[in-house]
Amino acid sequence: MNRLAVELPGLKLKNPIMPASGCFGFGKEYANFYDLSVLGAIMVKATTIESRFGNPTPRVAETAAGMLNAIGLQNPGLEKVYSEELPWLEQYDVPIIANIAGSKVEDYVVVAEKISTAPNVHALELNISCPNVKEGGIAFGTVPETAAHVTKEVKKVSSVPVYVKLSPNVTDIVSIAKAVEAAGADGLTMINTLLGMRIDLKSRQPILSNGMGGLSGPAVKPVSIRMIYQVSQEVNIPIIGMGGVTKAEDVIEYFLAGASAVAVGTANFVDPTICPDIIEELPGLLDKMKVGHITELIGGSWKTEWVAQS
Amino acid sequence: MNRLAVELPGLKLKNPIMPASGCFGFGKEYANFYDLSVLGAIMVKATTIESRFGNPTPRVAETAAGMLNAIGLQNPGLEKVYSEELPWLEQYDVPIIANIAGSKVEDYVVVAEKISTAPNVHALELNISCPNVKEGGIAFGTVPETAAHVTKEVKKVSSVPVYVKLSPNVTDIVSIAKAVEAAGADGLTMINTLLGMRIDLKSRQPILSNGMGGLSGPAVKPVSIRMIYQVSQEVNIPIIGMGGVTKAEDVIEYFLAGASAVAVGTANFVDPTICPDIIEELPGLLDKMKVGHITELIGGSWKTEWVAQS
Amino acid sequence: MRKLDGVVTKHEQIAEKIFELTIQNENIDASFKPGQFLHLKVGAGMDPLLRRPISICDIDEKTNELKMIYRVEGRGTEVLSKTVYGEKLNVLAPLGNGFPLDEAEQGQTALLVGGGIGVPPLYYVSKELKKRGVNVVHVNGFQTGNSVFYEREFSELGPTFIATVDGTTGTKGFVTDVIEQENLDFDMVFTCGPIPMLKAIEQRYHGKKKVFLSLEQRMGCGIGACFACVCHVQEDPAGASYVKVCSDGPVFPSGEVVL
Amino acid sequence: MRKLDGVVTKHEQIAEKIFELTIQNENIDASFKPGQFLHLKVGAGMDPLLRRPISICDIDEKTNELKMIYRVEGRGTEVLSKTVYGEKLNVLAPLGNGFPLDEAEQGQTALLVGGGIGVPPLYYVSKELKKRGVNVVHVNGFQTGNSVFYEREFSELGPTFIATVDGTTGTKGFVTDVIEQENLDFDMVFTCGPIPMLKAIEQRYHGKKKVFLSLEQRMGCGIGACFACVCHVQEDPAGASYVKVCSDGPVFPSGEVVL
Ligand SMILES: Cc1cc2nc3c(=O)[nH]c(=O)nc-3n(C[C@H](O)[C@H](O)[C@H](O)COP(=O)(O)OP(=O)(O)OC[C@H]3O[C@@H](n4cnc5c(N)ncnc54)[C@H](O)[C@@H]3O)c2cc1C
Ligand SMILES: Cc1cc2nc3c(=O)[nH]c(=O)nc-3n(C[C@H](O)[C@H](O)[C@H](O)COP(=O)(O)OP(=O)(O)OC[C@H]3O[C@@H](n4cnc5c(N)ncnc54)[C@H](O)[C@@H]3O)c2cc1C
Ligand SMILES: Cc1cc2nc3c(=O)[nH]c(=O)nc-3n(C[C@H](O)[C@H](O)[C@H](O)COP(=O)(O)O)c2cc1C
Ligand SMILES: Cc1cc2nc3c(=O)[nH]c(=O)nc-3n(C[C@H](O)[C@H](O)[C@H](O)COP(=O)(O)O)c2cc1C
Ligand code: FES
Ligand code: FES
Repeated sequence: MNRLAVELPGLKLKNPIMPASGCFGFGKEYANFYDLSVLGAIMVKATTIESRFGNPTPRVAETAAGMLNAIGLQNPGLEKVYSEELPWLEQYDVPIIANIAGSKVEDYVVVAEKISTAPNVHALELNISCPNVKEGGIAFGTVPETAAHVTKEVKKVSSVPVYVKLSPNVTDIVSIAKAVEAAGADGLTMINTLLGMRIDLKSRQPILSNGMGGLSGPAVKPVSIRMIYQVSQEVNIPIIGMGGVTKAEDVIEYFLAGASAVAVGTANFVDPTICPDIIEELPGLLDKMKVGHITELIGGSWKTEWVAQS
Repeated sequence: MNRLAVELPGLKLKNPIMPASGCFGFGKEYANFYDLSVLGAIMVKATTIESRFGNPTPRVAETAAGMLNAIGLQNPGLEKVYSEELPWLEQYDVPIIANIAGSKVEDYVVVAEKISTAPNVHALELNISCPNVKEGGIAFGTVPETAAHVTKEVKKVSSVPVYVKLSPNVTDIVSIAKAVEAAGADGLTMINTLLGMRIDLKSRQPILSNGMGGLSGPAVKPVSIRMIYQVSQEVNIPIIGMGGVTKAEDVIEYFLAGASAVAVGTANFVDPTICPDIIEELPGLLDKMKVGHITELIGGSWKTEWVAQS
Repeated sequence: MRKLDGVVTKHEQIAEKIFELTIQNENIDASFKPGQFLHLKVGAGMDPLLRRPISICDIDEKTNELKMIYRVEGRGTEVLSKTVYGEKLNVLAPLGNGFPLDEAEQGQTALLVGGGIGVPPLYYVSKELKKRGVNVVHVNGFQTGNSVFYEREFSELGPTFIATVDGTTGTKGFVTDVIEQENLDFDMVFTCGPIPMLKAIEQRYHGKKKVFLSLEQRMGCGIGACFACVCHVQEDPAGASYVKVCSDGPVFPSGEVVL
Repeated sequence: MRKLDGVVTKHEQIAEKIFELTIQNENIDASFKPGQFLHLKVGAGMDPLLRRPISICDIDEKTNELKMIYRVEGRGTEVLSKTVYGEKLNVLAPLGNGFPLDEAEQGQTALLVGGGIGVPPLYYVSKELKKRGVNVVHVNGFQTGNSVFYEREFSELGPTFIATVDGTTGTKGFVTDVIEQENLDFDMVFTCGPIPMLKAIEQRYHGKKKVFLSLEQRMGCGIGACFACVCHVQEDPAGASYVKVCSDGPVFPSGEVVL
């Protein structure tokens, strides 16, 4: 029995660990450190119709136990991703989750229709929550109706299941989650980054040339855990959790909150082998917790079956 | 010239540093460490009509560069605060900002009317953003209309200027800020805590007995800086900034973002003399930045007068 | 109650996951009482953020040294265990009220009951009682033999019994089993350890003997300002009355606090 | 490109705020090239979170040691400066492409121009060029005399000129002033330092000499995955074309990157 195997719409994962979108490029760099086939899946960098340079630099700034980024969806564009990046990844036995972005609904539809036909793309991740682009991005993700609308349109054309990536920068995350579920989303991924800023004392200007940026890393984990705890009790589609994961214990915390798989973002920059390291540590941790299969932990903090032995 | 003096509605501050509400009790404990008269002001613990025990323990949990709390507005109630706690503070030459809370609008009105007559209370801080109570609290702070309503009612009865404390757990902080400004708020304090959660691997339950709690400390600073940057450009009332301040540099960052004074919360727990330490460091930092008076820095990141020399 | 930097003069592992750590500072002296604790900053940065409460295990007035014993539990104590000789540790100390040693008179017998990391403060209690001519009897409980510490040190002060849950050392079972089996006789109890142990002791001896319990509670400030560590009181178990473990405690007479 | 733990074998301050740090690991050898850098984890916890890029200043193949020189700027380098002998530092190394030493032929003269903390990598460049029979001339610029370092070390390899902004040591002014005043003659330039300096050098010598510039940029991953460190290219200055300083650089020929 593989105690770490998880099955989600479109995804048979040998383990529930995957790099988060934008924190792993299209995998090439990390392939220098380990065999990408050990991963549960890979969430590749956001793809837009046209290639994008993104925002001016500086694009990253450090914060206490976190970082801000304002990359601005830099990517080589749909054609190149489809004809070069994704085929390169076919050498690995690992399902790809394609993160797609745009500035209007039609952009999402165009990218979704094409990219979902790539043989190794097993699911889409609708990025309606990127805080780093002027148009679209986060705007779609903060209003239930628009979030539902883009979900519905993408569902119509996608050949693979569609996961919607939620923004934490909202008053009521549950209502957004329910709206995209009703619109046909097969799963949720949460959370994208929190909107933040740092100001440089010397220049007296924001450190990021874009002004604001997205906060990620360990600092945001409690916010993400809280949101997954809230949402997982109100929807019937699975959640891929992310935000500040740096160790196997964090993965378990996400499962207990209600996630069915976990993505690792910022921590890849700190430690390039973090994903395989976590995968290796998980079985020992399950032993310690006397858990047979990791899926038994999903929603464990609010499901009542289990009673702590003291 | 006192380079740190700041004047705000109701408040002549000898310096812009004050402990944040709930992180300093009513001052007694910290008076063992230093003379409270060195402080710019003191934001005392939230006061409700009746005494409250608050939530069951555990009430605090640590997070990466932050902490969660779910104290639940424990306080001895209006009468005792008015007749014992506030008079005790009169021995110090320091203005008090009374933080008031309730579960319905009338509660706020009752507390505001009475507490604002205490001789050393120079301003009120309307806590419409406490995430740790079932009724009222945060509910008031996430909808512009209700936030405006409670502000207006309190303004009617208060004998001192009213500052409204905003919740960061909202999609659009600017609209809330504008609503309370229009309702007559004399100033804003921001931010209260971000809603978060941690789950214990052994018990498989949230660490806080209350489930969720409020995230504070250095982890949240970038979110607060961003919100103050956004709000200060859209309102004409001053902002007292808070969230993760641990050093003089943070104070300057808050000023540059648009704050006119700064409160220190969680850091008091880590270092009981943090407030006087920061006050002492500030003049040297102003020298280094070639700034005469600290007020010159307010909004410096978005006002255009100053051009960095390189 | 002050903030001070203690220089590490000794740091060694004395049992499984158990470390003994000694710090020195000119302000450390006999004004640090048995049962009081330190609030200790671990590491230089903002992670871990909060201080950790650790009991005073012993004071050497002559050398201005303070000893503590701690178990590696989570991240904070893990980082602490890496501290080396000569490093500085920032502490708030002494905090809390300590055990009321004056309740024990010369010639009386005090029973000291410790459980796990509740054992360390009782060493200083025992030493001070002994000095005052009080007879001391110790019953210390641990999970297993590997985690037993200070058996010899306690024995030098008075009769010392060990209980381990798995029976690998001493009596198999709980401290209360030992007290009964050994038919111990005493005038008062000073105890520190996990809540179930404190409850058992309170149930058995409250009203019959003088009993003083030292509690643990998650803390923020450690000095009474944040209301993290409050407990209901038995007089008003569901009301707004409370005590704070950090500043009203950590030691309370039995019957006062809802455990 | 690997992740490895380097043991600190030497660490000392060599000028105001400037530290020289030597680490050892069996994988450190001649495959670490001049101009490449390390991405260094500072401290054990999550604060500071990101790695810091630091250039390779020298390699000792025989002892498997790597030397770096850094200036205390902010929190990360402040924490780094507290590292003691025997501690382990985790690094990703070697990263980036390094200077194209093959562009210099035996008997030619290479001008090495360093500014501030751009000086260290040029030491290793100079040593390697010298080995290959290339003549090396150094012009190093600093803010002030107190921050000057490695003057002797560079002098042992070839003529060495110092410029300080305030004139406290060497020529008062910028490195470009020195080059002109001294009427230096050379076949190519290898340079590393602040952007204004790189711009000045590119403007003066691009098209006339071979010029190679080493850039700095805020980094996330350091290995090409996060797109934090991209620059526009001169061929397409406003378009979507780019290079990454971490993996395509940090060294680029003049004329390639928009500075
Ligand atoms: C008054 C008092 C005296 C104590 N004396 C000792 C002693 O002498 N020796 C010893 O080994 N331990 C003692 N403890 C317990 C000790 O404080 C905890 O084991 C320690 O804080 C755990 O920190 P951590 O970072 O390893 O664990 P983590 O689980 O990572 O800590 C996370 C947070 O929870 C808090 N926490 C976790 N466990 C406890 C606990 N049992 N009590 C209070 N807070 C906790 C931590 O302080 C921290 O804020 C005492 C506790 C109190 C309240
Ligand atoms: C390829 C390369 C090689 C370098 N080699 C050296 C060297 O040999 N010696 C040396 O002293 N310095 C070198 N630097 C600069 C060094 O990386 C920064 O001084 C250092 O990161 C500052 O960290 P801090 O924590 O002290 O400052 P902080 O300001 O606290 O750092 C905050 C964040 O900004 C980043 N940052 C700040 N300044 C710089 C900078 N100038 N360049 C890149 N990132 C920065 C930090 O890495 C960190 O992520 C190099 C930079 C690069 C890109
Ligand atoms: C540098 C960087 C780039 C990112 N780019 C994307 C992106 O292209 N698409 C996306 O959906 N999320 C993107 N994210 C968000 C992450 O996928 C993830 O949701 C977030 O960082 C929280 O996880 P973490 O704390 O583990 O990093 C990016 C994050 C970072 C730090
Ligand atoms: C333990 C604790 C108790 C708090 N109690 C209150 C309160 O009673 N009223 C209130 O308005 N804010 C309260 N806050 C929020 C703080 O005043 C402050 O807004 C927040 O902690 C952010 O600042 P910091 O990061 O410096 O702590 C509390 C915060 C903490 C950590
Ligand atoms: S720990 Fe803050 S009141 Fe006790
Ligand atoms: S630092 Fe990540 S791509 Fe260069």
